[in-house]
Amino acid sequence: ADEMRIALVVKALGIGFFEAAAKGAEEAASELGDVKIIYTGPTETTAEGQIEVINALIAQNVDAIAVSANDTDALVPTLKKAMQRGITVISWDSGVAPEGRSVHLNPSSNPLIGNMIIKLAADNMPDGGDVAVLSATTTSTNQNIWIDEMKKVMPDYPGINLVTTVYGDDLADKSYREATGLLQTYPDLKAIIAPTSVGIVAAAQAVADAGKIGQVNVTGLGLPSEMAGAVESGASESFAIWNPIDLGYSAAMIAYHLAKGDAEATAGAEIPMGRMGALTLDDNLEGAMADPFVYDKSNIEEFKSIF
Amino acid sequence: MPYDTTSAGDTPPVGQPILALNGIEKVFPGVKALDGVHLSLYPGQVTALVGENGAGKSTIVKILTGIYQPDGGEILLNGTAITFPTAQHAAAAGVTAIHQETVLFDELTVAENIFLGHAPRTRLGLLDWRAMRRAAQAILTSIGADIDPGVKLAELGIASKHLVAISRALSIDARVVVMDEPTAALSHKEIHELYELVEKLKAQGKAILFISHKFDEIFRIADRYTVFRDGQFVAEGRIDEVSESDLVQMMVGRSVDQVFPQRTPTLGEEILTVAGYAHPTEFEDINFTLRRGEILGFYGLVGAGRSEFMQSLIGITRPSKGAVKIEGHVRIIRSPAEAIREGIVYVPEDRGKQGAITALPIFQNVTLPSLAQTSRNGFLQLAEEFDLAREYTQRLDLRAASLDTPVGALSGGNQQKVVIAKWLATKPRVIILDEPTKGIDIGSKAAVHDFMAELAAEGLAIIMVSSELPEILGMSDRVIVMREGRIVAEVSGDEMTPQTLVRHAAGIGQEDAA
Amino acid sequence: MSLSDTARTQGATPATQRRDPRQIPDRLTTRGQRVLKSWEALLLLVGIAIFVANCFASPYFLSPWSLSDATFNFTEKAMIAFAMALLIISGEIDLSVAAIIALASTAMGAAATAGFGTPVLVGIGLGTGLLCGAFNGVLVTRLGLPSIVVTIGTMSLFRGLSYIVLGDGAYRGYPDGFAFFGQGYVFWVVSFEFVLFAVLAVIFTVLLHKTNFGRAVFSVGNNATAALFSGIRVPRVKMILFLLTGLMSGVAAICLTSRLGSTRPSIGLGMELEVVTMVVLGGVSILGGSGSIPGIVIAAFVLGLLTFGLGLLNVPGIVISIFTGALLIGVIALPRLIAKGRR
Amino acid sequence: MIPLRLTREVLLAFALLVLLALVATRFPGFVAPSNLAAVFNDTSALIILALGQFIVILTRCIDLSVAANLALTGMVCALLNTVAPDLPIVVTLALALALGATLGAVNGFFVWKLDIPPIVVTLGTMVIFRGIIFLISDGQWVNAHEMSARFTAFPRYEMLGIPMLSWCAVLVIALVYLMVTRTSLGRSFFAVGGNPHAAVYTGIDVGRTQFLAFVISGTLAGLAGYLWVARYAVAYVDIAGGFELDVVAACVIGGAAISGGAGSVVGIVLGALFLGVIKNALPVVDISPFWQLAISGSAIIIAVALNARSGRAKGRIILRKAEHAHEPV
Ligand SMILES: Nc1ncnc2c1ncn2[C@@H]1O[C@H](COP(=O)(O)OP(=O)(O)OP(=O)(O)O)[C@@H](O)[C@H]1O
Ligand SMILES: Nc1ncnc2c1ncn2[C@@H]1O[C@H](COP(=O)(O)OP(=O)(O)OP(=O)(O)O)[C@@H](O)[C@H]1O
Ligand SMILES: [Mg+2]
Ligand SMILES: [Mg+2]
Repeated sequence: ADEMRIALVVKALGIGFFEAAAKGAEEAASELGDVKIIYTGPTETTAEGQIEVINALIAQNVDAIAVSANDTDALVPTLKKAMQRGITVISWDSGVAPEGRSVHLNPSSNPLIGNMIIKLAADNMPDGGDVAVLSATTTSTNQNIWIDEMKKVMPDYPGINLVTTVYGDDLADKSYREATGLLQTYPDLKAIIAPTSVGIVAAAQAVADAGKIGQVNVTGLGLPSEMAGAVESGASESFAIWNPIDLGYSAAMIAYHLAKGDAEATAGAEIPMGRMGALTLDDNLEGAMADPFVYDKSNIEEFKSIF
Repeated sequence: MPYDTTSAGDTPPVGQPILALNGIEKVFPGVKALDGVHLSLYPGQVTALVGENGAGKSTIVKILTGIYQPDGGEILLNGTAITFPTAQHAAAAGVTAIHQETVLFDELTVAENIFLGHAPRTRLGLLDWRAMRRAAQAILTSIGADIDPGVKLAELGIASKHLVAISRALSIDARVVVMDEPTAALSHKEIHELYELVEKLKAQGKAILFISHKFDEIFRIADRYTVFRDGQFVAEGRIDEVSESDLVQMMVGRSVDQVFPQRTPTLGEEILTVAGYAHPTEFEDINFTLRRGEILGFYGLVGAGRSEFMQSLIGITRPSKGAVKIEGHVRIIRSPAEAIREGIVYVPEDRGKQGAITALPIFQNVTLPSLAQTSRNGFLQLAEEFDLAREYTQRLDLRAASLDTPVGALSGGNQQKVVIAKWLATKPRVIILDEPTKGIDIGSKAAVHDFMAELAAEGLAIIMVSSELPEILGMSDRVIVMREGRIVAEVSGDEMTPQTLVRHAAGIGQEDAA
Repeated sequence: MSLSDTARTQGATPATQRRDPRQIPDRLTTRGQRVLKSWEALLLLVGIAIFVANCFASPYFLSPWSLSDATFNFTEKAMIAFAMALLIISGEIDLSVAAIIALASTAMGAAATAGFGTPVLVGIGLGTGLLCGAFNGVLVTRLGLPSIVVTIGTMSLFRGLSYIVLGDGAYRGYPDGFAFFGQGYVFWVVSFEFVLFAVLAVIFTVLLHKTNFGRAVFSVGNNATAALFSGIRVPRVKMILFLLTGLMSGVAAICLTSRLGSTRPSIGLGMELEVVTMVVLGGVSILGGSGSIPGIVIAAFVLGLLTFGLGLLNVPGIVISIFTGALLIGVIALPRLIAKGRR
Repeated sequence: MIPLRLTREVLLAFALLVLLALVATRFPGFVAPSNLAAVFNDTSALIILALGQFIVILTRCIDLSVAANLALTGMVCALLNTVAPDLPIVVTLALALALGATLGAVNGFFVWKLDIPPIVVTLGTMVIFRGIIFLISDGQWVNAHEMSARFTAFPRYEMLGIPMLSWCAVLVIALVYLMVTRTSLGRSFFAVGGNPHAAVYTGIDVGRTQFLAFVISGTLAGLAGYLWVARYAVAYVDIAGGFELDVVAACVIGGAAISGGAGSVVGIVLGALFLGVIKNALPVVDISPFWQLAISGSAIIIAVALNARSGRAKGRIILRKAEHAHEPV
């Protein structure tokens, strides 16, 4: 084929984070020249929906599929089928079990993220105190890993006490309700850590509505465009995220080089990612893109219009 | 109040009909229900509309009351053409009706059932519940109905519901009152009150259209008659100028023997014995026996609990105690399926709810209880189903376009024939017929009676529940009278007179019998 | 008024003709006429139109493997739809089917983790389905609760049980042989699931249209009281249908679990509405009493082809669902519009 | 007669109190008046939608598209706000009501004029409305900082210490109550659902009445759409996803007969509150989140079973002596 078709399969369409990633992938495509990006995904964040989408991509005989998975395992059989038909498969953001892909691109390293989210909370709690976690669904792979990593480094932050983990299912209203529940159940709560872009916005809104700005700090992982209001109001002192544009860009680059055959997916290999440098693969054929980046009052204005 | 007595001229006004229908046509898919019929109603006069089942009587009622739109012809009210796009338009023009089927709302109160659509309002335009209740109470009292307007309709029995329907018709200030088989669901006492009501309405100068299959009734209260046959106008005139047989001749196109079939019952061995049957709330202490070849009548006022008892006999409801013996063996029947297997079948009185499955074709209705007979290893055999259905429907002289026609498209009487055919086709040993000729025309009635006689002669045992005295007296070998859930009398032979039956049924002069 | 009025007679047939029993024909239409006028014929036309449109729209459509992959879009849903069609015809509905899948899948996952082999897993999948169906059936037939309400409740309950068992975990590690149900091919591109679908289509067609049981289903759906009086054991019929729907959900759970190779509590989320859509598009009256299995089969293909065809054009799923929704309303509105136009 | 008719509602109110008492034993703060007000506020959207759904269910229909209607109206309001941030709230509200009504009218039209079963129509429009949100928003979210302060402030604005969102619910409850009990349109909803056949004989246009029920349900969904989006300060394709089932559940818990023609406003409000309390209580009483779904499912089943018991029609009694023994308790 004269043109290489790379499919960027996301968890669900319409999520700001992934729209930004798609922009990055397009940027990579125009840099590479002979690449066409197919940006697609299911309507809801289900594995079944992604399988239907991937089946359609297999039928179109695309050259590469880069997927952010709704389920680590459920996509494996379908992605195996894709690989059997000669399609390069990588996962990014939210991973697929090793037998279902060649390479996985982590936005950052999990331990770094786990540490980052608790550090952001602790930095604003000089006297220590209670924190709670508001996660996405109980089945989200990456959220769970980050929370585990966070728990591992908790001893490094004496005086910080994790009281509970609740699940907002990545639904605005449920997350809001769960956050409100936290504020009631734990009147002494000092911070809510939400490592999900839906949850962090809802939690910030709940804190603002409960009149607890200044008392409870909301932090975690969010998008500058969605969090700008919360940072301005003071509901959130700071939060972190990697740059989704860079992530989409890198995923497209990796998929391109693997599909082209000028890079190989072996442990220790380095896969070029254009302006992002190179991805070093570990024994699981995974690699981390970059450190998460912290946003606060000083830089939010600059980024909120970008993603 | 619209029903207040106002004096009216004694001599029925001759001349202009208040309401005239000319050349009315109505076509349903596959049926021309009305083919250019003509009907005139005169103030202060009762016009009886007669015709066989399916002649189009109810259809013209529905056209008159804005439920159906005619496909042709004109309606003249006091000489001016008018249309009734909805029932409310007809009511506004002063046309009100008691329909053949009860069209009321179970979940609403009696008062609201009477006034829905034209309820009194407060000055703010909101419904005035208190005024509504008061007015409802007044109407109910005026027709002698002892019903609390505040109760939900669902709590009433069929007869009371019918009285509510009558009250509803009276709540509209009407010039024309239509009654489509109003006495079919009523008993003796209520029927007489209805006659009085008709007289009262007549005296108020209202035009009344009265539809009935009961000839004694027609000759008693009608001033004029109109005859339809197969959707066509046949004749009209003054009732005192025709005889009953003339009318039948016009209606059916032949003369019908009004006499019940002559038969000399040969009673066989006992087939059914019921001992000590009881139910916590509906009936108790029911004991009787039934022999082969016998027709046992069950008489009582509507609501006496006959249907309830029969239904528990076939396993619809559980009795609290008592036993059934079939040919001497004790049997416990827990469902109609078991009853059918034991050869006991029940032809229910509520045709629309319990009898027919109106959306399904005739042949499927007929074969439903006998599928075991027409099928092979649980697989349907259509040819055999058609054979069975054809055999029984033709024996009952069914009128239908085809056996594949949905039962709902048939007239009431023809639906009844399908329902009877359906249970006869199971080849039962005991057949219980609950009001078998309710709402069916004189010709078909004779056919059903003949057929019953034939079946009895073949050795079938028949129980016939009926509230119609002539039918009970004409058909039964023996009569059991029920009142308030108990057997109050068993009469046979010379004792079987109208007076005895009515006296037992109404409990006159024997208040402490039980 | 005079006697002469009486003489206004018309249209009376001669007396002699009336007595002989009338011969009633069995049917007025031939089988061919009925088939041509049927819902299925209309739906088939729509299906063919979509197929042709797909051929033109995407060069990838007409390949055996593509078409084979496309069948996975509907086979599992259709299996449930067959049983659901019977249930809806009988006047009930089961909205908990997708939740039954989750629970059955969870039970199989637990068993697989405990080291049981494929036959046991299949038994557990089917058994769980039956058990769930029985639970729904008892609530509906014994307690007399409306099924739409009961199954909205059990929909949360069954899936909730999977959440209690699995939490944020997942079951993997299914035995190798188990993959056959959802990923195996019987012959060339013909998958096991497709063969199962076809076999079930035949079984259900016979069951609904050729047996006494099927006739009972129709009569219960049209008038349950009259059916009861006619000797149909209505509660039993409904109970069997709930069991059947549970069983078919169990079958679908086996296929889907095998296809995904893993179980999470969110498996099959939202599938109940797709199944109901398929049933309704297949011409089953949602009010009960009428419908056919061939209609469901065609509807399954129509929906499968539509979503797959639009998927090949990379149309977002939510936009595809606009087409599905419009198709559902449009195809049902069409015959009524035609009927209105004729009048 | 009055106590008899209220059994269902009394039972439900009792269940609600028991539930609150149970929660209070684990977490006393839950029954503090301020928190109860917060729970009511949080349940307001559900109450508003449930009352609309109630009217539709009364007429023997069902509206599965309410949540999608809410989401679409909410998105349109949010988008409108981004282009015209200074639009007075009255105008936004009017637009929300009008758009909701229009979407409801679309449903009603198909039910009335083409006689398509309501569940089919609204199953279709449910996905179509969501699809339209995707098309008009291009799949993007509208976030808090893109909304004007005035837009998000309305539902939070407090009057007599109670937020506007709650006042809206109170107003809707009052209006629906008045309509259902004291207007002929309200009564015709009961008639149409109770016995559509008889309704025709009463001169009620069944289709038109059902159409109006959908319009009312749509209007309320539109209102809830604006309130929802303004309250959570976010709009996207999936907001209130699956909420239609909660709405239907609230109705049936509240005693609306799914076969039409029966139910009461008080019951529906209690039904919605019952669900609202469960939803709000589960997070605070520290029950594992994995148990929540199963618990709310069981609550629905139990409530419906109890409901059916208390509502079982009192049959006619023939035997004289049995009449008194069977007085309802
Ligand atoms: N809704 C309908 N659809 C199709 N056909 C109908 C419908 N209503 C009535 N018919 C047909 O119209 C004809 C007249 O029926 P109608 O009910 O007026 O008879 P009727 O004179 O009232 O009979 P009965 O004495 O049995 O009540 C019958 O052939 C009947 O089958
Ligand atoms: N309030 C009611 N609720 C439920 N069913 C009723 C009610 N009233 C009457 N029915 C049913 O309607 C039918 C006709 O009732 P009806 O008043 O004729 O009493 P019945 O018990 O049938 O007495 P009989 O046969 O002696 O006249 C019966 O099948 C009865 O079960
Ligand atoms: Mg009639
Ligand atoms: Mg009776």
